[in-house]
Amino acid sequence: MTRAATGPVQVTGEVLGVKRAGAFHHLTLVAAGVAERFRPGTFVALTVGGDLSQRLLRRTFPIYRARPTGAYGGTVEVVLATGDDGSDWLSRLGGGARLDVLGPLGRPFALPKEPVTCTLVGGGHASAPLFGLAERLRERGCAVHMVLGAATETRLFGALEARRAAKTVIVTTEDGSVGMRGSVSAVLPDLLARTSTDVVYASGPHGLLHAAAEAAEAHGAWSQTAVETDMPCGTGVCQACVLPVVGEDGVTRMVRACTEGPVFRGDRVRWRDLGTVPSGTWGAPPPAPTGGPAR
Amino acid sequence: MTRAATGPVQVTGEVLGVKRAGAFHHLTLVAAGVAERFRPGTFVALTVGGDLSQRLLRRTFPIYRARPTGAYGGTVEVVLATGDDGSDWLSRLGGGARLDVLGPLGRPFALPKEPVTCTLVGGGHASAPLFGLAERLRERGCAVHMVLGAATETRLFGALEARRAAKTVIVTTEDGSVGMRGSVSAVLPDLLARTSTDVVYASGPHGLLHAAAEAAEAHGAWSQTAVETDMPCGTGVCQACVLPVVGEDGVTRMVRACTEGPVFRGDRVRWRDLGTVPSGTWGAPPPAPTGGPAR
Amino acid sequence: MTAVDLSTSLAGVTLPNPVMTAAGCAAAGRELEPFLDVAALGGVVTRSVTLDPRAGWPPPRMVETASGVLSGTGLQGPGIGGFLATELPWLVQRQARAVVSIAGESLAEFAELARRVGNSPGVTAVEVNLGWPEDAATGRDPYQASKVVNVVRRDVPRGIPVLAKLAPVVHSVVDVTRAVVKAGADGVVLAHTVPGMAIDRRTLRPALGGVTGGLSGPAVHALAVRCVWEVHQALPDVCVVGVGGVRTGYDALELLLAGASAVQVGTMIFHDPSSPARIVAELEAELSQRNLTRVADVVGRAHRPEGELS
Amino acid sequence: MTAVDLSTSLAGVTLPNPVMTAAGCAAAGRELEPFLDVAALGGVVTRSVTLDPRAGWPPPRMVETASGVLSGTGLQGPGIGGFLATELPWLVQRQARAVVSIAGESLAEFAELARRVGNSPGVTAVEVNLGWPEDAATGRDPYQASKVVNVVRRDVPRGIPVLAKLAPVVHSVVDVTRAVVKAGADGVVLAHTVPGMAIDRRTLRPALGGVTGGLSGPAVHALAVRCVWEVHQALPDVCVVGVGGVRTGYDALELLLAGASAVQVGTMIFHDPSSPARIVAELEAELSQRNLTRVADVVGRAHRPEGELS
Ligand SMILES: Cc1cc2nc3c(=O)[nH]c(=O)nc-3n(C[C@H](O)[C@H](O)[C@H](O)COP(=O)(O)OP(=O)(O)OC[C@H]3O[C@@H](n4cnc5c(N)ncnc54)[C@H](O)[C@@H]3O)c2cc1C
Ligand SMILES: Cc1cc2nc3c(=O)[nH]c(=O)nc-3n(C[C@H](O)[C@H](O)[C@H](O)COP(=O)(O)OP(=O)(O)OC[C@H]3O[C@@H](n4cnc5c(N)ncnc54)[C@H](O)[C@@H]3O)c2cc1C
Ligand SMILES: Cc1cc2nc3c(=O)[nH]c(=O)nc-3n(C[C@H](O)[C@H](O)[C@H](O)COP(=O)(O)O)c2cc1C
Ligand SMILES: Cc1cc2nc3c(=O)[nH]c(=O)nc-3n(C[C@H](O)[C@H](O)[C@H](O)COP(=O)(O)O)c2cc1C
Ligand code: FES
Ligand code: FES
Repeated sequence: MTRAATGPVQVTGEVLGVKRAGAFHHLTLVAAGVAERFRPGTFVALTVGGDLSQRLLRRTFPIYRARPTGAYGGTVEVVLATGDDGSDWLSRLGGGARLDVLGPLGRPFALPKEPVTCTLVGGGHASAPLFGLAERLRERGCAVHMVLGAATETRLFGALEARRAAKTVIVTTEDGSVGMRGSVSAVLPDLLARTSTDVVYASGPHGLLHAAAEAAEAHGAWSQTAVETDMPCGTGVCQACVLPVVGEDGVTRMVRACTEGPVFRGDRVRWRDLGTVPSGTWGAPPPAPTGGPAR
Repeated sequence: MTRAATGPVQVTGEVLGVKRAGAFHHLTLVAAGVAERFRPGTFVALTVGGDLSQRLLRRTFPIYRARPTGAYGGTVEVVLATGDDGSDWLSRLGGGARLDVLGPLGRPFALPKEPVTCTLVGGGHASAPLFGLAERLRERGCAVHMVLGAATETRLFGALEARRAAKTVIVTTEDGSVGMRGSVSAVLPDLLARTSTDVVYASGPHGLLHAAAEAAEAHGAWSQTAVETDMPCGTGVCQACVLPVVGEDGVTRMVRACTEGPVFRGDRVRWRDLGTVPSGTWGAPPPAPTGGPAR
Repeated sequence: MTAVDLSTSLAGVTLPNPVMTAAGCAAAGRELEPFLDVAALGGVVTRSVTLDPRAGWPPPRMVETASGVLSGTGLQGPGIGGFLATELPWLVQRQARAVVSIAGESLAEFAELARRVGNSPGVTAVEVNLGWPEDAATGRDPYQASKVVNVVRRDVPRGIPVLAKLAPVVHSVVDVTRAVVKAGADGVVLAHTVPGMAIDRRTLRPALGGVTGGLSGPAVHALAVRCVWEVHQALPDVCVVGVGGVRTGYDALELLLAGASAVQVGTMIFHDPSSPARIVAELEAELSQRNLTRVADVVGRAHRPEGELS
Repeated sequence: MTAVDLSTSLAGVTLPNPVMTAAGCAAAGRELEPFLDVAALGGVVTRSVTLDPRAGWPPPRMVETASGVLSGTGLQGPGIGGFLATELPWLVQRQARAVVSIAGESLAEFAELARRVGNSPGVTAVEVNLGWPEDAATGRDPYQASKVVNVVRRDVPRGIPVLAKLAPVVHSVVDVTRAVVKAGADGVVLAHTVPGMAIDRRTLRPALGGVTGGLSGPAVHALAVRCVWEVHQALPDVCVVGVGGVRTGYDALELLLAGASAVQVGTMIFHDPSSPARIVAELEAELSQRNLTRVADVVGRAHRPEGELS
């Protein structure tokens, strides 16, 4: 049901197809209205398990590509990792399968008004949302450089596409199976300096985001980080996706990754305190957990 | 896992196909070992809902056909009615889908040793198990007559096949859309007399079974009735499928339809007392239900 | 299709239909705006409002279970000040029927919350969260529960019902209901989540930041039906709101048949943010196809002998 | 794969592995013969045996719920005479470890059941069903529960553990455990089903012949984990058997980590009669892939600070 012309819609999506992409799966859905509203960094929340599913929580995925029109109507594409039962179920779907789609959800990457120089940093399949971002940046005349990291070659996503999307592409793998051996943090400071990067955009595991934010800070660039975290509802009602973020007033608040994020300014997120409620947080400390459900 | 050469097996079945048959669906499964053990009146218990299913109870179906060999290996066929979420899910399966199959379960129809005259009475899609039965009876030289009843034409199953399977075929529908208007009980007494039936076999709703058992009794024939009832486990462990049946000793016991049945002598089942524990039943009365779960 | 009158009475206040959101599962309603019209629901129950702002428990705050979730958020929220300044006015402006859930840590806190909520315009009812804090066992112990209800009822104007929300895991939900009604509650909400726990596959330690949490969702629906049934059986004149695992119109109907005058939808909102609106439509269809014309006629109907119509 | 020692101690009796069937969910074991080897399980808990034969409640006795079932069978069974004449000898002959569940309606009945079971050869343990009858609330009330355990323990030979099976829906499962252990129980089984109810779509009346029933299956697993956790936390020396919603090897491991020395599989047997054997294999794999070599090392491990190994 759609009530606003902007903001998310809830529609029945139809699977166009699922393709393997290295260790990942690439799912294309027909979902009316989502692509039109898409901005890079936003995500979709998909139901899993089918009609008789015992899995109530949606799985959320940043949008990889969005095409408002096409032979089948508007489509959105996402990249799935396996290992979670819901994502595994999605990866086995055949064309024509239907699921409930919410999206686009969340705050997108903030785009620069000027044609500045940008470095995009992605980890594993979480690099997916960076390609749509690169396109929009290039449309605005920005110079785009890209760093893609992964544990090993099969867990790298979009390395080929990156060559089209970016001027410079650096690939790192922890096992050295392709590109440079090591993590993205080893190459970032040098790249930012070399390219005179103004804005760093990052999407990936927390460690990568933290490293990207620190490298940006050290270099004097802005950073925008898309935080990966469990999002039980994706719509802001459950309060389970919170992380400590420092506001303009200098006060730390537990904010929702799904609605206040998933994209945050990298210098605002208290990376070292993820998974905790740091003391001094607005409204903290609650009475210590007592072993009883508290609400 | 199979431990005994007779008795049921538990195997992963693969769907060969689902076809519509009037208001019903006809499901064919490849299920190694089930067909070899099949005897008419036995049933299979199928898991429903897929990998992430919230539906724990199997759905049980009498076996319609069993082919120990074939292009794909042994197959079993069942007929599904819609309306239950699990059966509906089964009816939507495509070829290649896999499910866990238990079978053949339950006691089959008892077969006569002599080449006697038999009348087979089926209601709706519950007539399914009668066709395999007719075949075995004819192999033994029995004369086979058939009565098929249903509410309306689309809820009749196997009327065409019946012409091959039986000498006499009478079809009744409650709305008169095909065959005689009315219920099978109206035609049975006359048919039994006319054909000098020795054994009545019946499969269908309780009312039909009751009528068949009474007509047989009045005519002086034996009857064998396949009782349709919810079977949460199908294997005899849950005690939820019980009905009051009179034993050889004249004592009524609550017996399990899945293991002591589903086929019972029609004169042994206390049709009027289904859904109750009649007073005088072995072990009755329990303390009156108190509103608390009792076990 | 038979036309259906969906209106119901919540302890004297008429609601256009019996489907509300459940406390803590719809924030303060605003997040649902893209997916449904909050004014078209029977009511919107806010997350439990505390006196002071609260940051809540550390994450993880929710794990998925079979047909349910286990959660412990620690009542994160802006406190009564923030709530009255922004969240309540939004609901009122949208013409939603706002049911304000309050959670205090002491009788004095409950009294102050009651006073401040009671003095605010546009409040349809007050729901007293007695399932928290667990250690004070207020929702389990008839005496504690009645003391809280007593102070709240005193400070909320007549005409605004006070509903006591109870824990389901008690000796006798009937005894607690009797006590809170005697203390002035205009109705009870049955029931809160069931205490549960899960262990993380990786750390092999409690999966939730708060160690134990509350189990909710369709998994526990049968438990909610039983609580409503027991209370309506023993105390047929008490207004009961049923909550727990409502996913479909039939689930809502089941609670009404067991004796609830209204129902709440919680966990299913996470699955489907438009579900409360869908459930209103499905409930209407369930009644219509059975030729039942009024919600009022089905409340408690499962207690009547089969075939008996009213 | 690391080799794993699956053996465990059930209040002093060694079992080859910690996976048993749950009372009332495997009849007396024989029906599972086509699907698994009963001797390869940790133990087989029989349905609760009563003194006299019982016909049980009228059907319907079971309804499906989301990821669970609601059931009330009314303890149908042949009575202790029939049980000792045919069912127990079959288990003994098959070399299964027979855990006999008993359910009496009075202290005298419990005593007689204990005496007759205790005098029979081949009994590995006795499980006292205190979740029934509900109206006597024996499984909920520490005093009632301890009286029952007391008479049973008196009549069962030393060396045969007496396990008290408790209801989960109580103020404090710890208090009840403390009471039954003081009364002589060698361990507790946590927990019985959760009282619930469903209403039939057609009749709009209670769906079960017994009106209310017990909710079981994966839906309630988190509740069982929490009960085990609480008791092990408060009483780390008490032998606990965990039961509720075990479907996979990881579910079994979760109960062990929370503090159980053994686990039982109930409702999942209806879904999959070979599941107890599958769960033994899966548990072994769960341990092996984490380089955990002994079941004994994981019992209660979730209580230890992260990273601490023993
Ligand atoms: C900005 C962003 C980027 C992301 N990038 C991607 C991506 O491109 N592709 C991708 O596959 N995933 C991505 N994720 C993660 C994705 O949303 C799911 O969290 C992920 O699919 C869950 O699987 P996992 O392998 O991460 O394992 P986990 O998150 O560890 O999941 C394991 C278990 O967690 C539970 N679980 C899973 N999802 C949820 C949930 N939403 N809420 C509560 N519990 C849950 C389940 O019980 C599951 O069994 C991203 C999330 C966000 C918001
Ligand atoms: C001998 C015999 C003959 C039968 N004939 C056929 C046949 O040929 N084809 C056919 O489709 N069905 C047949 N059945 C019935 C079949 O086994 C299922 O019971 C049936 O598919 C369930 O759907 P229903 O339409 O009968 O509705 P119901 O039985 O009324 O089912 C409605 C609800 O009951 C519950 N339910 C369903 N199955 C079970 C169960 N096993 N235990 C507990 N609760 C349950 C579910 O919650 C479901 O939503 C037969 C059963 C037996 C044993
Ligand atoms: C994430 C979450 C937060 C909740 N917060 C509150 C709360 O603040 N106050 C309250 O009284 N109940 C709270 N509840 C309980 C729900 O209102 C409801 O009683 C329970 O979830 C059962 O209903 P359901 O199965 O429809 O979710 C919360 C439940 C969940 C899952
Ligand atoms: C049909 C059924 C019958 C049961 N019978 C008994 C019983 O006779 N005695 C008993 O102590 N528990 C009985 N129980 C409870 C189970 O042993 C077990 O405690 C409960 O079902 C939770 O475990 P599960 O989720 O694995 O089923 C029964 C449960 C079911 C579903
Ligand atoms: S995922 Fe529910 S509030 Fe963010
Ligand atoms: S279906 Fe379980 S005993 Fe018959």
